[in-house]
Amino acid sequence: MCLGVPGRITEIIDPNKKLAIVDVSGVKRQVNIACIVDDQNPPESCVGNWVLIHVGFAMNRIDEREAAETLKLLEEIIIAQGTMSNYE
Amino acid sequence: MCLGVPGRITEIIDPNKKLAIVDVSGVKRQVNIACIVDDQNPPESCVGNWVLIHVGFAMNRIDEREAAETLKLLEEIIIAQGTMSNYE
Amino acid sequence: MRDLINDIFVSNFDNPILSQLEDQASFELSNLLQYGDRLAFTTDSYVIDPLFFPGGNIGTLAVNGTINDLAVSGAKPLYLTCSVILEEGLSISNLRKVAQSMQVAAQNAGVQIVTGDTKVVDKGTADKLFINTAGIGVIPTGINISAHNIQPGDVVIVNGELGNHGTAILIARGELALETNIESDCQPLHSLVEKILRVCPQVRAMRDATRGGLATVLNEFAVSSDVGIVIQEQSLPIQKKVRGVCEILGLDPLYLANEGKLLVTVPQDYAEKVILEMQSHPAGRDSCIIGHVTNSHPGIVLLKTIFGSERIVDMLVGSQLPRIC
Amino acid sequence: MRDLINDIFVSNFDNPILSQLEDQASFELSNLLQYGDRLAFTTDSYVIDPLFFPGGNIGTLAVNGTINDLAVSGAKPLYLTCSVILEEGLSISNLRKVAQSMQVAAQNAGVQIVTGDTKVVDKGTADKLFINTAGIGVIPTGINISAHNIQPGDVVIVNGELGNHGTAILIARGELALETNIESDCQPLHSLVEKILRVCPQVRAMRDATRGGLATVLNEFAVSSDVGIVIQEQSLPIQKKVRGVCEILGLDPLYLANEGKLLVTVPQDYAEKVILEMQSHPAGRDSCIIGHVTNSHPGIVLLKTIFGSERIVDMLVGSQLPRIC
Amino acid sequence: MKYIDEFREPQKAKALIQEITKLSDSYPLKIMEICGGHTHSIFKYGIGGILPHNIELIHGPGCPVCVIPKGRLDDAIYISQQPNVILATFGDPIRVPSSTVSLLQAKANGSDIRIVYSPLDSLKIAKDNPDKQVVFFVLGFETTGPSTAFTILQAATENIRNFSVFSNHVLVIPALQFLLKNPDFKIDGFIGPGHVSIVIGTKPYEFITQKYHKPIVISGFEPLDILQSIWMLIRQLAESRCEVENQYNRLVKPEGNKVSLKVMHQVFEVREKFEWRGLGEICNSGLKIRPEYAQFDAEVKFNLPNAKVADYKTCKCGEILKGVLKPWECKVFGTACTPENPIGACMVSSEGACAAYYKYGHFAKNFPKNTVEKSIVTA
Amino acid sequence: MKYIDEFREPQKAKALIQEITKLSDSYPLKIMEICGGHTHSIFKYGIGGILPHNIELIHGPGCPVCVIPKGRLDDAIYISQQPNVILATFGDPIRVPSSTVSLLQAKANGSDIRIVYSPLDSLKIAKDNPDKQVVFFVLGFETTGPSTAFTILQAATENIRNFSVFSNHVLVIPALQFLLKNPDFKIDGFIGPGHVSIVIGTKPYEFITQKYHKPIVISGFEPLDILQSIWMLIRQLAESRCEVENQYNRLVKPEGNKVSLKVMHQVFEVREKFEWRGLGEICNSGLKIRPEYAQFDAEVKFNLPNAKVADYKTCKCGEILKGVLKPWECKVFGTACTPENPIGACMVSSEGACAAYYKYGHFAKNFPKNTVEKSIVTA
Ligand code: SF4
Ligand code: SF4
Ligand SMILES: [Mg+2]
Ligand SMILES: [Mg+2]
Ligand SMILES: [Mg+2]
Ligand SMILES: [Mg+2]
Ligand SMILES: [Mg+2]
Ligand SMILES: [Mg+2]
Ligand SMILES: [Mg+2]
Ligand SMILES: [Mg+2]
Ligand SMILES: [Mg+2]
Ligand SMILES: [Mg+2]
Repeated sequence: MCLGVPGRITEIIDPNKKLAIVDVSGVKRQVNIACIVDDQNPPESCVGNWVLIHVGFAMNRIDEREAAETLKLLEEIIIAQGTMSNYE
Repeated sequence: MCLGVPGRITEIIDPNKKLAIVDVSGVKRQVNIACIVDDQNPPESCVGNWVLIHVGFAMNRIDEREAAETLKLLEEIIIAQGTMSNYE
Repeated sequence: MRDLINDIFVSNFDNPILSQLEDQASFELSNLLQYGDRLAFTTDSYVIDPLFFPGGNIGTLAVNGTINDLAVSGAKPLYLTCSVILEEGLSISNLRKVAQSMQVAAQNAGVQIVTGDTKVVDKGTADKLFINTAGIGVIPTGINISAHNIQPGDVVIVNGELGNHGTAILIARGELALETNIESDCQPLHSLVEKILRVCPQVRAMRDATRGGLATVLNEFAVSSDVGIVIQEQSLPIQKKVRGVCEILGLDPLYLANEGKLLVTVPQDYAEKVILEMQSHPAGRDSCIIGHVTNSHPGIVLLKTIFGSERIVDMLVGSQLPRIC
Repeated sequence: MRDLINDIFVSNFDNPILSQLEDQASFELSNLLQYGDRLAFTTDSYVIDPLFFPGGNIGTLAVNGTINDLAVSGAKPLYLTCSVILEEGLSISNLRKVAQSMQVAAQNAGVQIVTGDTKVVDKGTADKLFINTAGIGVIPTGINISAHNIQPGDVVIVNGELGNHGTAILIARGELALETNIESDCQPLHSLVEKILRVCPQVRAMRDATRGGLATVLNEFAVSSDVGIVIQEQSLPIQKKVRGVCEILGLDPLYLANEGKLLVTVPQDYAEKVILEMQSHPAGRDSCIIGHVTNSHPGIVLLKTIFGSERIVDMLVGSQLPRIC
Repeated sequence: MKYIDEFREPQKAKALIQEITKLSDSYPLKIMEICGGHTHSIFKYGIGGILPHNIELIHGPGCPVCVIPKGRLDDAIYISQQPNVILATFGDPIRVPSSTVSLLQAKANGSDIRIVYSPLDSLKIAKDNPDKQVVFFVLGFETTGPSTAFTILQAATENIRNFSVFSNHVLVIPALQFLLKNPDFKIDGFIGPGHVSIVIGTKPYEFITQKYHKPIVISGFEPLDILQSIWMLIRQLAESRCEVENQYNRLVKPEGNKVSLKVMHQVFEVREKFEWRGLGEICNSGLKIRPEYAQFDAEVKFNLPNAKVADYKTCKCGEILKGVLKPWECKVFGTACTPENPIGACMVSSEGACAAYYKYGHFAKNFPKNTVEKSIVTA
Repeated sequence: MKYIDEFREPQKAKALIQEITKLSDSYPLKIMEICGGHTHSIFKYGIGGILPHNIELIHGPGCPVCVIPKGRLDDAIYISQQPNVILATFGDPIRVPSSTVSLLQAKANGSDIRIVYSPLDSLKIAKDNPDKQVVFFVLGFETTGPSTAFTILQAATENIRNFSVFSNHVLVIPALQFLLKNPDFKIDGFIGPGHVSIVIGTKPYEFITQKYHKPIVISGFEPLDILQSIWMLIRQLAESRCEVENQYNRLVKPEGNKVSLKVMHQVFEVREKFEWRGLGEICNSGLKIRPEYAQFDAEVKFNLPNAKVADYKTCKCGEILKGVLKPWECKVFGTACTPENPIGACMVSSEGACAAYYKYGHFAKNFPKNTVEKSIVTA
């Protein structure tokens, strides 16, 4: 359930209605960013953010650090496996 | 203006609404006969009548006698012309 | 979709070429050469409402109509395509009936439906079912039929009653609330043509008088060959009920559509032989001479009325509409 | 109507066969024999919405689509028909644009539109304009291409990026409010095919991957020849924006329509030569091997995913719809 | 076909021609057939061609399609373009250009326009489409008036609320008065409209004989009817008589049809004036739905633009209808003005004089194609 | 594509498989992915085929299209058949059969049904068609709920009166409770729904670990996400831990998304019970529009038939969703029940377990063609 796709916010088109443009791999669509704005994160601050889009709404920001860590962990496994296989 | 076609009333289908069926050369259509019925000529009496139909209404009965006379007159002209040409 | 195609079309039209299910049908050119030296190629789309009518349906029209467009060149019709555009919501049993009719019509005419296409469009973006057929036939060597070949002195022959198809459709539509049992004349004409050519390979022009009727074809003849054509009102075979409908609606039967009628012009010397030959064919029983070709008034078709006057029979402007005034 | 036909079609498609304006086109069989020994015959109806889209319009589709169905048999495409169904209210200038595009496409491909048909239907009973084209070509002697000929060991080649047409149309329709500049790949493939056959007359099967996309053609190949086909996900040429649209809408690019892509299977020994030859043609610049044929799992197409797993690529059930879940 | 075929017999036609020729030898005669139905028959049966050359037939203003002014067509198109409206009408007017498009083009643009054979069919459409407003756009002379009136009465009886009529009924007698008053108007006699006369009888024509001293013969529509009427007319002239004669007595009675007259007057009243294309405004020449039936009057139900639209200046219809000019004497005949793209009243229906000449005359082929470009596809 | 391609890298996949294989050697394991999105990814990327054989993936009830009961589809079709209604919905449910026809067939029969990508698109349709009633037929889990809620709030702000929502939103947690309560239900651990968890966070899953002592890992949807989650789950099992772990921490936060939760609760309330196809009625498992927004609630606006329609007896969906049976163990799998003519919940969307096996599994080709005859042409 719940197809989601990562995209980058490129533009705010209506701060009141919380409408922004996202870019997914060169394809643009209008999305609603209401779920990711609050007092700390006004609409304008979202430009450049990577978000997960579902049915035309930005669900959450993608945490770049966490994503990188997840991948780093996997890299480490590969390295560990490589090391181990050297031992074998 | 005012295309009219002769047809024969074959059936009364609704005496109140004054609807009848006419036959034109084997083609049947419902027509309204309000213009040709009155106290002397109730709907039922119209079956078998030849009428002139215009836009789905029977305009008048066709007077068979008058029609025959018109044609007779023309026949007579032919005969007269024939006689005359005999003289010529 | 694939199931629909298989179920309705492939199964009904079943033949070795179609069943290859390639993107194209193919057949040996050498086989074609046995029938003649030229290929004839034609197409028509069929958009009739209603789909079913007395005397046929859109499927029989689609097969016979294209066969006839081949036949009037003298060609032996051989292969047809069948492309359908289906409106969502079309009844599948009706579609099956149409496909079956197409196969029966094709079989009767000795042609094969060898390739096709199926498209489904949204409800409201087509009128139930449109069919396109394209056809291929081979023209026998020595036969040269063309609307450009007509010569003064030729006679004009028709193979039977005019206007039955157009009238049947008008009535089947039900909008004008007319009732009578007129049947469409939908029929294939290639075997009639074969008979004609047997006794008269010198046929000048031949055309099936479909949309636009007799008047349209005669005008095409007159213009293409730059000749005058004179037809006799009293010779025109028109059945009583068709006349009745025309009188009621103010229509001219010369412009009514036919789906199994052809007009053929032949040199005068052949007229009698051709008529006799035509009358011996079921599709030509009521064949008759309806007019002749003249070198006066080139490009113009004249009708000699029953009481001796004449008038121009012109091309139709737009389609014929019921008149009241 | 006659004016419309003359103005729009006869004038644009102008050629000696069409201008006869007979009910059928005709041409010498002997002229056909110079190209090969078999006739190829095909038809398709085109019902695209919108009529105009980036990279083409319904007219270019109608010409190139039918050329391609001929080309994939190895045939030299020669003659086309053009049947149009017009919805009342269609803009005549748009119709003229379409006809002009058809003529340009035909001329570019060296084919002639030799006969046609025009029907007008009531507003609301067609979607602006439907076109049917049927086509004739001649298959060179010795060439025998068929979906039934594929053998284990063969390789599967495609001539470039997948899914551009389907995506361009989806976006042009505007309903999903996506914006990007993807162009349809609409193009004729016969000259590419000619090049392929020059270096590899042994081509087994060839088909243009139109509606239903790559997946559909590969399944047809696998079933027709009763072989297994394995394709490599990492080899599939799919442009970034098409991938973007697929990710957003949950679509599978393997099923997206193309209008200028063909899949060809050749014996392994010829693969390299064929690829090089294809890459030297403008319509084949991005040609690549995407898979091979095996005798395990006959009738089944497998995709090797990027990280080494595999899955079945089945026929599509119905048409592909945007997913959310 | 009974009452048709007998009146198309060639032998009798020949006899009549012979009589006509005999009688008309010395006269150059101008005879006007008032009714478009007669014009249609005359061309369809080539009657002009078999009459002696000294008899010239002038085609009168009796085609309701020809004479409807552009402004009224504009109104009909306006109605058809309102939301949820079905406009029903006869086949005849749908190709006639208004000042913008024809009804056919409006239909191609999306208006729901239905062709009916009878006014009652339009009422049925209303009953079948209760969520639509159905407007019957009617044109016609006295012949058609009673049918429209009966239909409105039936709608009233059945209380059909989504039905109305856009009346463009016109009257023959005021048009004749208008023509006859004109000093240019030089006609030797009239062929009177047979079907109109079924309704109104023969008496209303007496002013023609009494005030203007022109003979008139009420005529049927078959070719023999017309020939016989011409013969009767010439006989009057030859005998210096000037009467209202009735050739069509198999259908026309002196008093007309009382039921029809009654119902027509019950539902309609005479307009003070009504515009005729080619002729201009004519007093008392149109029929309007009475206030009692206002709920069935489209002119009340819809807020119509009701604009006056001038006829083209180049158009010679007025002169043609008066018999002063022949169609080919109009500069644009067959060039800018053709049945496909008519400019004037006389070209719009096949009963118009210009259209009839274009279609059946020998002139059709000699004119260049009309180059007026349509922007959309129509049927 | 950023955040996509990195999570599909084959080298990392191999490494994970190696780790998983190492750890799971001795266990026969049953792991349930709750979410249909995971099921989809698993089949699309062939993950089942690269996992060690002792790991069996059970496909849970997390496909909103699969679990919508027939009666609710009947209601949607009923709405679409009302006059002047446009029914807007996502692409997913339109082929699902109700007890009569599918939405696709209803469309073919004349219903105006539009496929939208976003609830906001359906609101736009309402604004563009002021003379129509536009109903958004929505199904979805907590992921989609906030979007629907925002759309209703916007309709309220803009006072759009011709817009309503037919809510079939369902909740994951009550469904899991329902499954776990069942004594048949024998699963070693869960892959938790990543996108639902963006909204609800990780805490609501704690009852699984605390009450039922099953580990769970909230997972992303890319193949590496899923493999990593399986690895994390097996590691918990190997280390005898039992925790709610979060593999998808680039998007899922423990507390969820507060804005989304707030707006969802503002607009929706929990239904006492809601029927799930294949499972039956589940307490507190559906979302209903609150009375404050009743004017946007299609269940209030329309008088729905609201009939209960029993699942087919032969259908084993319940057992399949519980992991007791595999699709091919159902008698009608691939014969009477196919994606083209599905009988049960698990065959209706490509995320259903049966559909996924039919489409991507190795079983598809071995079954005879479905012979259920459709009576009309559909797209
Ligand atoms: S030709 Fe046309 S413009 Fe001229 S008088 Fe006739 S109708 Fe009028
Ligand atoms: S195959 Fe069909 S009927 Fe059987 S369990 Fe799956 S969905 Fe239910
Ligand atoms: Mg043709
Ligand atoms: Mg034809
Ligand atoms: Mg023809
Ligand atoms: Mg095709
Ligand atoms: Mg329809
Ligand atoms: Mg094809
Ligand atoms: Mg094709
Ligand atoms: Mg193809
Ligand atoms: Mg044609
Ligand atoms: Mg349309």
